Amino acid sequence: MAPYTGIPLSPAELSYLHTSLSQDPPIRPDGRSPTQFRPLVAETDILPSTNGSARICFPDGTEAIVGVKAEVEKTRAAGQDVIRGGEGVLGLGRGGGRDVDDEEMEDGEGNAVKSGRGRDEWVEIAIELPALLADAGLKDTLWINNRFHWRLYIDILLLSQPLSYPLPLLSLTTHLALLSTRLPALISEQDEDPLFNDDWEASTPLYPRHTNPSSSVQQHHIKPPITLLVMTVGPAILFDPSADELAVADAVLALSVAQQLPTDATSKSSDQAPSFKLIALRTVDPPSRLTAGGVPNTLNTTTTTTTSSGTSGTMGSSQKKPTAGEVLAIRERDQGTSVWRPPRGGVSRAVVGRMIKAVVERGGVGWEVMEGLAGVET
Amino acid sequence: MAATMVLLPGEEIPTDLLPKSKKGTLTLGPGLHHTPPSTISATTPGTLQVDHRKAALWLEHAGGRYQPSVGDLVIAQIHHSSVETYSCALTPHTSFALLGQLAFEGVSKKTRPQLKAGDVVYARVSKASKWEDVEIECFNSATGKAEGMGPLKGGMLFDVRPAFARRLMIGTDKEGISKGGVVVLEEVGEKVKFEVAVGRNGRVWVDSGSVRETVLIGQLLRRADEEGWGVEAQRKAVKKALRDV
Amino acid sequence: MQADRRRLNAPPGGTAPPVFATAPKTKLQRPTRTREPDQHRKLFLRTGIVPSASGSAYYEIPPQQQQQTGLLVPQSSSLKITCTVHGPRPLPRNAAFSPNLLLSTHVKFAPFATRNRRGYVQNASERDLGAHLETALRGVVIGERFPKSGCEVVVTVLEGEEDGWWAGNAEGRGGGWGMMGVLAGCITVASAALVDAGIDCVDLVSGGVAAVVQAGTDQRGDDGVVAIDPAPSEHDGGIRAACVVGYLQSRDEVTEMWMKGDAGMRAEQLIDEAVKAASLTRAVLAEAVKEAVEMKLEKVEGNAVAAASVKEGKGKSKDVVMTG
Amino acid sequence: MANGTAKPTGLAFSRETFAKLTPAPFLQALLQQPDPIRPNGRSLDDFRTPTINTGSLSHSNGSAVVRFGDTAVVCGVRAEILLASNIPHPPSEDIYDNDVVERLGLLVPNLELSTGCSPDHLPGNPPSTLAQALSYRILSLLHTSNLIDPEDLRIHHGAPPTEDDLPDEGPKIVTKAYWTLYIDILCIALDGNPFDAAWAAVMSALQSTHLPKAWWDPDREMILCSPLAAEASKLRLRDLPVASTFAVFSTGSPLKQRREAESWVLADPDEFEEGVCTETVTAVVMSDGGDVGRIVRLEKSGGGAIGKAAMRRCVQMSQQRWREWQGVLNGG
Amino acid sequence: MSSTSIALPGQSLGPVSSNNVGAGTHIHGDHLFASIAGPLTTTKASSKVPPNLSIARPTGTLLLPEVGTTVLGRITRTNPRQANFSILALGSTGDVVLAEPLPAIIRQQDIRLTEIDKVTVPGSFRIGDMVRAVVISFGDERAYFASTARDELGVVMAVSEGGNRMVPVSWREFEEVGGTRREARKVAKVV
Amino acid sequence: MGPDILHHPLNRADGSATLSSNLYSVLAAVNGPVEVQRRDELPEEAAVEVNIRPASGVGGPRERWLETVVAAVLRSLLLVHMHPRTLIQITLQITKAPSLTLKGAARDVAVLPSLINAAFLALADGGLPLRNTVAAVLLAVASTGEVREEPSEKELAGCKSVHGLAYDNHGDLLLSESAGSFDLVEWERIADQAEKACRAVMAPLNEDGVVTEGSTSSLPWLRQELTDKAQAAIAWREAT
Repeated sequence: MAPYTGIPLSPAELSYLHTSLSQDPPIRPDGRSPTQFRPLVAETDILPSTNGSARICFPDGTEAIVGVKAEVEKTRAAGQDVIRGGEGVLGLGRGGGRDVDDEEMEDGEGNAVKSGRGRDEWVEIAIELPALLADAGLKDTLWINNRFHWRLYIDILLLSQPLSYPLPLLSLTTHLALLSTRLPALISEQDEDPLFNDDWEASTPLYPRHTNPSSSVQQHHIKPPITLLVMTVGPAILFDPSADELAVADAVLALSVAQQLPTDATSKSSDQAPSFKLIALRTVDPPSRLTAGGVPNTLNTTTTTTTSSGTSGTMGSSQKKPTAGEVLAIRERDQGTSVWRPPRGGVSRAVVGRMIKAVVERGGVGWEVMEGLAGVET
Repeated sequence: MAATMVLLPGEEIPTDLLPKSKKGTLTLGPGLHHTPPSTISATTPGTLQVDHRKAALWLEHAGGRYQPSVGDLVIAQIHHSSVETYSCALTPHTSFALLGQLAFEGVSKKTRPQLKAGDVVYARVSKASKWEDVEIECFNSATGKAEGMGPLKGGMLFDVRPAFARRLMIGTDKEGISKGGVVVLEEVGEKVKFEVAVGRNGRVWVDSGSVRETVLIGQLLRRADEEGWGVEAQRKAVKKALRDV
Repeated sequence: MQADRRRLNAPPGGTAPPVFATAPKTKLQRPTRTREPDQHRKLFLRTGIVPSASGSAYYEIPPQQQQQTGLLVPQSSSLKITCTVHGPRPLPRNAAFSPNLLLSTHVKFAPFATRNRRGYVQNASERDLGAHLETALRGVVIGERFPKSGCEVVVTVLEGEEDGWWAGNAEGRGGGWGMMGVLAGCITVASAALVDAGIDCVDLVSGGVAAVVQAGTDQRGDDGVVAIDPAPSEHDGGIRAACVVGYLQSRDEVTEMWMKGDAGMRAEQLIDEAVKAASLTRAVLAEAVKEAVEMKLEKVEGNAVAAASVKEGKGKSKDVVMTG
Repeated sequence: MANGTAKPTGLAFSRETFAKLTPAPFLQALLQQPDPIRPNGRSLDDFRTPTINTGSLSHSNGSAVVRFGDTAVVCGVRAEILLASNIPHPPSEDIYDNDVVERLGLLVPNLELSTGCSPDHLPGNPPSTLAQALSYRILSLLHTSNLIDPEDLRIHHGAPPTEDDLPDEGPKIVTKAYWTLYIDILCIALDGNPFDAAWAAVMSALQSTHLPKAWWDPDREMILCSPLAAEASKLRLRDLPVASTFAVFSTGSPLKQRREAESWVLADPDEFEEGVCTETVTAVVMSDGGDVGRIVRLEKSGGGAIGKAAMRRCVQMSQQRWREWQGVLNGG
Repeated sequence: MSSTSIALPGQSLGPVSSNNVGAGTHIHGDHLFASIAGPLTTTKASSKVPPNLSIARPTGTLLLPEVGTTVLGRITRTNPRQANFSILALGSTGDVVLAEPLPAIIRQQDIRLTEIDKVTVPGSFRIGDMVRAVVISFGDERAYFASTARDELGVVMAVSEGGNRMVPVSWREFEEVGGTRREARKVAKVV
Repeated sequence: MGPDILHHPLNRADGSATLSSNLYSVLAAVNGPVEVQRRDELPEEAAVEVNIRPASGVGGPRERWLETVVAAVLRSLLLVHMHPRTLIQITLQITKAPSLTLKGAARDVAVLPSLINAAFLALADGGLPLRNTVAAVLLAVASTGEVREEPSEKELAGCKSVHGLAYDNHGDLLLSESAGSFDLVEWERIADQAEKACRAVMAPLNEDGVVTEGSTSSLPWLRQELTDKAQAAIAWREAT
């Protein structure tokens, strides 16, 4: 990521923001609660020519559009029949196509194991969203028959300059778009060339809205995963941080969560809040590390940087200055207590644990967000 | 004129050709390079020219980019202005020459001319060192007089080869015949009234009230240069051109 | 792929990597993990390998002792990474004023680093590795001590971990598990190079990786074991989840954490194991750095004593007549 | 740290400082001594002793790591298959055999400098002019020296006779595909004279290159290879050219008389020396059947200090070095 | 010397209360920690002042000049207002050699202490001169600001237009060795 | 004989020339001294930049290599100290190249003399300060062992070794690029012949323009060209 510069806040402002956010409960500039998201504008099915689409606009002006397009594609199976003979052809080098041929060896005999037939390359996504592909269920629903599969094109468009880390916005929008995606119903038999019902009403959603226990295995009730941005300041954990808040973050995490598949099909997972699992996590370099530190009062008389060609040029004044060693000592002893100092070091494991918990726990933020998005009118 | 001597780069000037001077100092013009103690060699192919009176010698060479030297009269175009100076272009793609905001006749902080980008001035090279930017002025800093220099209003600029510009500037002998072998201006002058300023940097500024004539004069100069017209050819061309004015 | 004007290009016809046929009688032996789950592979680290750089280091996990298969294709992959640090140096002319050291990282695989021949220009995953590494290092350097200067951290992966066994089946492949092992290596080697360059850091950051690996081939029922420093090719059951950390032991903090996959209820344990791995690497890191410092000191002494041999070119130093 | 006789300016600089502030006078001072010793402690004719180890890269068909003092180069050779049917304008059958390799572009060397090997070559920008020039010199030298027998790169197939063939003639051999060698050279550390090191690395890597047994599979209509090392064949090199580079330090200046100029020829220059030398000579010597060492390539530009006599010395040193190297390379 | 203990970044050096922070160290919480790898040196502690702990880099101490550092560099360009130069080494005898030159500026008013109005840049420096100067501020986004307004500061080595080495003959002039040609400079007083 | 030369074909460039030998035609354009980009700026010298455009297609590594060689020669030829912190830019457009594809290095070496000669003429036309006059020749050693000066396309294709050398008017060897298979003795013979040839093309003329020294095989075309040009430039003086 390019170094995040141009933070409009002065050391004094940063220092103030940091202290107020470190309060318990933290005082956020816009008065939100730590777990509260900023109101966002969301709509789906905005692109008629796609199988599914969505648009989300954050209050800070960042906006994204996602379009999902599905196409039927012949499953590449070069030399498959030969391979049946038991002698395998193994790829060395690029040619991912070759590699997957081995896959055909296992289920090529036509046994009805459904899972593991999906392939990563069936989903073409503009930006790598953590763990979207990890969800095996999605890939398997793309399987039509032994010879054909759906290819899913997910085009993600960030309409605005990213003010901060854009991944959450993109993932939420993608989530919505996938929820609204429908595939035409198949009417052809077995392995013949697929024929589809052109009646849009009959089409099946990629992700069924409400779960009915009777449905067969091929329909899975997992919603696409989402990625959330979480930051810490001192003791506080804040969700959906604004650009200003990020400028004083101690640490920032991007967490991706998905619904937990009910361990046993009979569980009443429908009436109670579904459990969530963490499927991806990464630290994000907080812009706070690039902010300018303040000058402790003890040093204020002599500023060490003169961009304006002031009188400090003459030797006389430079004599009064404290030696570099003294400056260092003063700055170190201050430790950013009296003036702002960009954070050092990382985040403690315990805090990470708390952040994860806050997201995945039943009825946690992850659940809130998904419910919120599920509520979006289509 | 004696049989001209042509030198190639790196060739030394035979000592017997060097002018004798009382002070023992020689003035080296363009195209020559001095290696101590007393070797003088050519840096470009050209014909050796010696001025025994001034104890000066140089190589005559037709082409090449203008190299400023102190005292040259040049036509400069303002590019932008900063606190104390204007930055002006003498030749394309070379670093700008500096013109003091107050380097004009009888101006003060308040009365100094307000020049904007694109304006043209007739100026004199006042400082030319390979180490610093060239400096020019629009008045003789010794006398403080403009001596014909200053902003050029209206008119048009025409590019010619620096060598041709020099010929234009050599002036005329007592019979009023151009020494540079360029008679275009004189010829035209008999029919049309116009103002002209020639810069050593290969720029000629022409202004006769009408655009048509101005362009015509410019074209004549250009072609005289590029097509290497002799005096007669020039006269013919001028007559032909003026016929339909 | 269109021709690159600045490089010598492949023949117009385009080439394909060789495709191997498993000879009838040879049985492909998949490498298996012989060490304990909490045991790290032996690793080699040395600093100061590129004298013209401010700091540099070389990191290697040698290939595991492998049974002679007589195959051309390597059974177990190894890890070879070099890193150079250039800086603190003046910022590029176009750059704006920065009150801190502007750290920039660049990770690139050599074309021959992996089974699939790599391109010459950075691809998305390499750029992402760079971003991860940058996050890991930014937290550890004391930037405000080098105002308006930059620091380039350049990592070249000569040999990279595979995502799975080259001949393995679907589960072992993809998922980019190899990348996580590489990142752990990058963090450690870059940390060594930074210290070698003498840039102020709050701690020695070291990289560590752990994974939830499937014991057997069948997915269902067992929730696998957590193993540190996994070599993807060794886990035929495949890897369910993995986590990399950049760990500051003396502060018990992480500057970088990257977790992928379904760790289920084991997320926390996975992190702890990754941290354990990082602590193990730190020991090696500290050793290498200390060694380097001692060697430098000896050299400095050597020069001071000026008794250095002519071979080092110091001998004549007294005779040099200065001509300003 | 003061050393050297104090100057009127009262300057007393350490060696390193002196070298940094005024490189040329520093070098001149050292070279003007009765028996010149270069800043790096070598004498004028000293080459750095190379260390070579091969086959260390597991994903390459052949590889080598070569160190010349503080210049280190890694070279990996990767073999891929070019199907004859994919060649746009197949060369005519009668093409002079040795030209096949060049005409089809079966050798693809690329040298990478932007590995952070020195502060002047940081990544993020396309290959520098230097990198491109080096890559091309290596390619051109590979072709000129006819190192590789095209036969080694051909993948043949005995096509079964078809009815339009004359009955009596057996299966005719056709070239179904060619091996293409991607020769990637990474400069890991740079302290001058990258060419000699890179070339040595290429030689060693090619020497250690093994190509798998490959055949045309008519059913799958593709080339298949055997993974067995036993069946793989070693690439044969016809010769072992050795490159020797020299730099010339000259005090000549247009401000001084030509006769005043002094110059010294420095074998295998390092980064510092290259910085103050403009003129260079590279001689590439190979056996070409004989045992004297014939010249296959001779390059000199950047000045006029080296005349016939100096050139003779350079070539003779190169031939000497070539003899020594036969051992090193064959051993390595 | 080899007996000195070597500290590594992150190594605790004891509580802040009883130790003074020195070069190459930093404070985290209430403890002093090492921030570079190198030999640890402790100054004598007195009754009132706690010992000062500092760590030296095995190669030279500084990586970048600080305000007040004496530097050596070469003039790269001049104009009426200022002279640009590249800092090549730190310390009055340049003991710390920099890997890459740092851009610096000597403004016209910082060339000399006296007669600032009379001093001209071309009359003080010429491109190629080797100067000794002292850093007076971190300067603008690009260049450090340096000054030669002290006797021992100024041009220490110069080459004449004729390409010959020169030696100082006065506080304002250099002269060609074995020649008569003189050129004006801000001469660094011989120390 | 000697190549066909056209002086100052381009009016916009400070200096230009086209040179056509039996193998190659090159259009050379020179601009300078002009403003230099900050990163290429040399405090005490002019930077020399050479751009080479192949007869067909865009340039690649081969052209970059040719550029470095030509630039090295020109840098040693130009008085770069006279224009510090400026740029001298030379563009060489190859307009004609042998039709029959020559083998690698032969093709590389063969083009160099034409490039050098064309560049020199353009620099001279542009009046840029030159230290010396330079001339370059191409020699080929046939399989029979005999040496061919300015060989034909066919001779080049079949030869054992190719040599491009450049000498200045002081007899200094500024360029020597050889490829093929040869030994020291052969090269020295080549060098001698090349020096003779180079001196010949710049040999002084006497009144009736007959060569006074050098091989009879080549007339002093270089001096002839430059002399005629210089005299033409002052024609107007005689006219007045």
